[in-house]
Amino acid sequence: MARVVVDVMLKPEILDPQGQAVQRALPRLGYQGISDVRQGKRFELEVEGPVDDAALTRIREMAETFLANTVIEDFAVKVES
Amino acid sequence: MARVVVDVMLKPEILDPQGQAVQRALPRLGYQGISDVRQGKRFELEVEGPVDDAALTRIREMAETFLANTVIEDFAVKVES
Amino acid sequence: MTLDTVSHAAGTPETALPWAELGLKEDEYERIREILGRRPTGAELAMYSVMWSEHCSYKSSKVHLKQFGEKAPETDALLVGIGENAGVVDVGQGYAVTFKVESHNHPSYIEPYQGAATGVGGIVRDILAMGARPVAVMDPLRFGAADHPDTKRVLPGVVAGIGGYGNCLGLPNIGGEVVFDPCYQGNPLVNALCVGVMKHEDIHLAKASGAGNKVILYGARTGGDGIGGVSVLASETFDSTKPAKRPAVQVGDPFQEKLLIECTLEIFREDLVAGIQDLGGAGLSCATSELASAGSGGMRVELDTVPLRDSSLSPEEILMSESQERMCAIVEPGKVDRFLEICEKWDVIATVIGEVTEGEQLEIFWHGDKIVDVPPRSVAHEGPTYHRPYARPDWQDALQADDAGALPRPESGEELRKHVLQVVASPNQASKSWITDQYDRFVQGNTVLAQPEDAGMVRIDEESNLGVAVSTDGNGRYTKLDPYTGAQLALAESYRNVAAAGAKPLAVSDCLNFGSPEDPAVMWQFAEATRGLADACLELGTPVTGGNVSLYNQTGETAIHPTPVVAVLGVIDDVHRRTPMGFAEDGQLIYLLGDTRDELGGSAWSQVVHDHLGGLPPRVDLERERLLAEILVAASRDGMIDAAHDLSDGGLAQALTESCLKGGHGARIVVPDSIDPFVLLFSESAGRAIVTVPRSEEVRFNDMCGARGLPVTRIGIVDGDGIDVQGQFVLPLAELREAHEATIPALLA
Amino acid sequence: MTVRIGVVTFPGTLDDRDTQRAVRIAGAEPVPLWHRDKDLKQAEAIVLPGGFSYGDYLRAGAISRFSPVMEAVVAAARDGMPVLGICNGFQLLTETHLLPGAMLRNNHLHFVCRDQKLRVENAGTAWTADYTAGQEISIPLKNIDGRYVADERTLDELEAEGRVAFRYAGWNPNGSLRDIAGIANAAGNVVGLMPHPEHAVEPLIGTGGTDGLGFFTSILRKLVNV
Ligand SMILES: Nc1ncnc2c1ncn2[C@@H]1O[C@H](COP(=O)(O)OP(=O)(O)O)[C@@H](O)[C@H]1O
Ligand SMILES: [Mg+2]
Repeated sequence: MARVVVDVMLKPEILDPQGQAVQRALPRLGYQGISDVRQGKRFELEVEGPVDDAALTRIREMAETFLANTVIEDFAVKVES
Repeated sequence: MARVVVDVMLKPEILDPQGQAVQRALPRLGYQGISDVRQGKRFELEVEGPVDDAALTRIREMAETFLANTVIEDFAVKVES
Repeated sequence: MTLDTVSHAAGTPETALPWAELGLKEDEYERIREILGRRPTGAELAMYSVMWSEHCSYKSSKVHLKQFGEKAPETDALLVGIGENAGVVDVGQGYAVTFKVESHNHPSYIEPYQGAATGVGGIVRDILAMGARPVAVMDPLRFGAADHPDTKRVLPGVVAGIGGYGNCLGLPNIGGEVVFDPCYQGNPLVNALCVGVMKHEDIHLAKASGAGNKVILYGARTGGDGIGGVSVLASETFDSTKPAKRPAVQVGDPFQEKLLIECTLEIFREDLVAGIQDLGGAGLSCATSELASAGSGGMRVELDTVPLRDSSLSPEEILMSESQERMCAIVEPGKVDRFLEICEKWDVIATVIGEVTEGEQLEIFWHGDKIVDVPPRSVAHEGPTYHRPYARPDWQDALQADDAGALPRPESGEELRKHVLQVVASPNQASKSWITDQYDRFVQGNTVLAQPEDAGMVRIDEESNLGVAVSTDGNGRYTKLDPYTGAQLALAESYRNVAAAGAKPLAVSDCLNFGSPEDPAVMWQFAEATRGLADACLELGTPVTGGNVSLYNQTGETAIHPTPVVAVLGVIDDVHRRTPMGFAEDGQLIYLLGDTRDELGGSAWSQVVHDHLGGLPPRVDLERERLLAEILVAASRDGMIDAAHDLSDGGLAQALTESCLKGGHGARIVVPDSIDPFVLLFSESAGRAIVTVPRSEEVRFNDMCGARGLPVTRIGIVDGDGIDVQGQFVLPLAELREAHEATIPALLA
Repeated sequence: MTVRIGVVTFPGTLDDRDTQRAVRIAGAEPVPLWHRDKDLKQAEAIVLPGGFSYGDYLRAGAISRFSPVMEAVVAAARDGMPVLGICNGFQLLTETHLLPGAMLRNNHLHFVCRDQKLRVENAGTAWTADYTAGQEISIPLKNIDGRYVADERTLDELEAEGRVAFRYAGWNPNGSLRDIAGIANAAGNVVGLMPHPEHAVEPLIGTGGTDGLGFFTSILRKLVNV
């Protein structure tokens, strides 16, 4: 069984209130030197069968139509060892 | 400027209804062969200055005390090129 | 990149600008050149194009909306009328209430969660800008067919967005509507209403006066949200290296808005602003030009001081950005420090971006260079006006001739029972608690009534128990059959709902959702509906205080049903006298108030049982509505009734079901000889309600109705654990409940 | 002398004014505390009210936990001051580890607002003395992150020590383990629960019941009797 990870992040030009809240809190907690924080989602999919090109194409399609709304989000698909 | 990614996932023994909802929806959308889905968070931190051991130690500490609640979540810290 | 300054524009008259891509017509562009005496700069073009859009200028609708002012009833209750961010109504004891409905239809189709969330955010800022503390929200919604796969995408997202934003602001959601119809498949309607409360002396207006006063922008940083259109200016004409695509959808930050609310209320308490305006559609273009236009002088703005989220934004984009959670205030110089201090307390970014001037022009500078120099009124208040052609569509006659009265009717008690179950279980008539349970209705601790009651009601004074009630209603099916009557029915129903709750109806806000104004048939529907609504408001004595128009709700050639949504605000002196809808006590008598006629055109029964839309909607009798409301309010004040429920779609069958299930008591109904049981149960005649009367009050109640000339019929008694229509059928409450409550979760959960 | 009960407001707190009203109705004096306050202004007990502090971004209570006022509250709680966390306040108490476990997204993933039945399991805490053990009360519930979780050992410990203060009755609205709606610390001075007693203190308003008033009268009686 292989694991495929889909990372979904808000597009850079879109406001990310969650990331901003984290970033604004960091100095108060004593952490300096982080100039930006973005918060997104990580999906770990356990894939039955081989993760070949066909499977990846389908997962990319699933990410594009379902896991992400590409009006406001970008996504990346990665195979984990 | 370097990017450090912190992935935060629910511990395996904790019920993840968001991941389950995704998994349940997949067959309806025509995707077969995904035996499990877990949904977590991904933080992208833009770090000013060098990402050396000291910086990573501090980020790990930040993840442990703040970005994740280790009662329920595991985390992983990665440097992105 | 060369900056297109005013002097540059004056020296380069031949430069072509992308006015057509920005949605301007050739004659509109010519008018801009005429107003300015030169070609506009890119920034000026950006401002005019967005402010002269249908959405901001009401160019197709304003010739019709005028009637709301022209036909406004005489009333002392209206403190601020149409034209401001929202109207303000005097509710007594020194209190004023402001309320308004707005639409966020299109964005909610593209990104349901964020589209709906930012819709709530926008209307809340409008209410806040009047000087009021927002105290409740409502959400009239329309979706495509309940079983259509895309409804499963749109509805849960919209509901989560409304809840996610409103719950996080701490605003109780006290009512709304959910209606399904295939006509909304590609055009869901997401309307949002907000109510706010203030003291009379706290009313604030959107105007910039007093030369030397500072212009302060506060709230979120400005980003590249919602400037899809204007990016053509940046990318094609002036600088081709920029990203051409900017998102048309904005992401809301309800936490930021909550801070903005508390911060602004504290600023009001210390009387620190001379004028204030929220930033909504058209962002800074709108706020600066409207403030300046309504004020006495001019305004000067240093655009490069605006705090940005994205440093690559061009001046045109900054002017057009629709980033959420921002406000603009006019502040006397001596009060600026305290203003900024309060913002700092609430972690709200605030920046002086300009000042009010002696002059008459709105001047905007970018790093010292003048890029805008316009008469503000020409941008904000003197946009184009269209007299669009309209014509009664040729299909209207055939539609009205297709009489629902001719449909086959149930012929036995058993069949009647089946139809009752079918109607109360249909998606439009079924319980919406799966949806409304996702909204906080208790926060602020003043909610007296909330969904599924006829109207939402909140207490506004803890000492005196003064309260206000609001209802929103609209019926696209009725309005399709007859737009003039349909709009009046929407008002009548909303008015009746408020009265059924025990409150005296005072004022109206509306959201007019229609198809394309370029289609003469749609324009006719719009003209008829506004005429109907204005006439009815005059007759009922309830002025329109403000509202919103949403056009172009159509897919290809097919428009949605014309859907005017009407909100009525009422006042109740003591919320202890409110009337709930649930039957609370066995033995109380059930009275039907008003006349029941054979009226089934556009009815729920015709839709559910026969999938039919045709004929005429129920008749409107506004004099009767007014009488009914007076009786409902008087009976509640004098303690003659314990429950009341308005009759509308689904008729008596639906009303009885809801009152029985809410109260957990059954009803024994005796069909009067004069009326057919089917008509009694399913007719949707307007001007009706059911009430329960304790036996001790029966004589007094009958005397009051008799003296005032309202027909009332005793139709039964609260009793048992089912609806027993004698001689026809018995329906156990458990079976009714299952039918009524299982539908929506089964479709959506 | 009136009893002073502190009610903390964080940016994003929503139910602070309701909580102050409930304290007043019970007969005590509400003392507003701001998240930047470093001292507790002679309050004798503290309520952390509901809402979405810092938007509940990251996790409910995760950011407000680091505010100056919480340093003071945590220290006072360790010294025995009565602290009640309602909803967001409960989430905050778990984030500060004054109470064990954690709160997660409801198992059905929706915000849920309803009248909820609870069984009072422990009527011996500072905040529950006016109830009787086993009593069923009905108060509003409204949250999206209300699913209580802890590991088995912690749960067993809570049960064994009688620290499960409230259980959902009739219906578990969010998948909380062992139907837990609220818990107490070992000393019984710190109590957290998800439902909102401050919304059930006046007839007519909200769900119309007054079952929540007992929280505020319990603490008042305890402090007066000290
Ligand atoms: N259907 C309508 N009925 C009554 N007034 C309306 C209607 N549509 C718009 N208005 C009024 O026209 C003015 C401008 O509306 P709008 O531009 O939507 O205001 P805002 O930008 O503050 O939301 C407001 O006073 C609004 O109340
Ligand atoms: Mg406005």
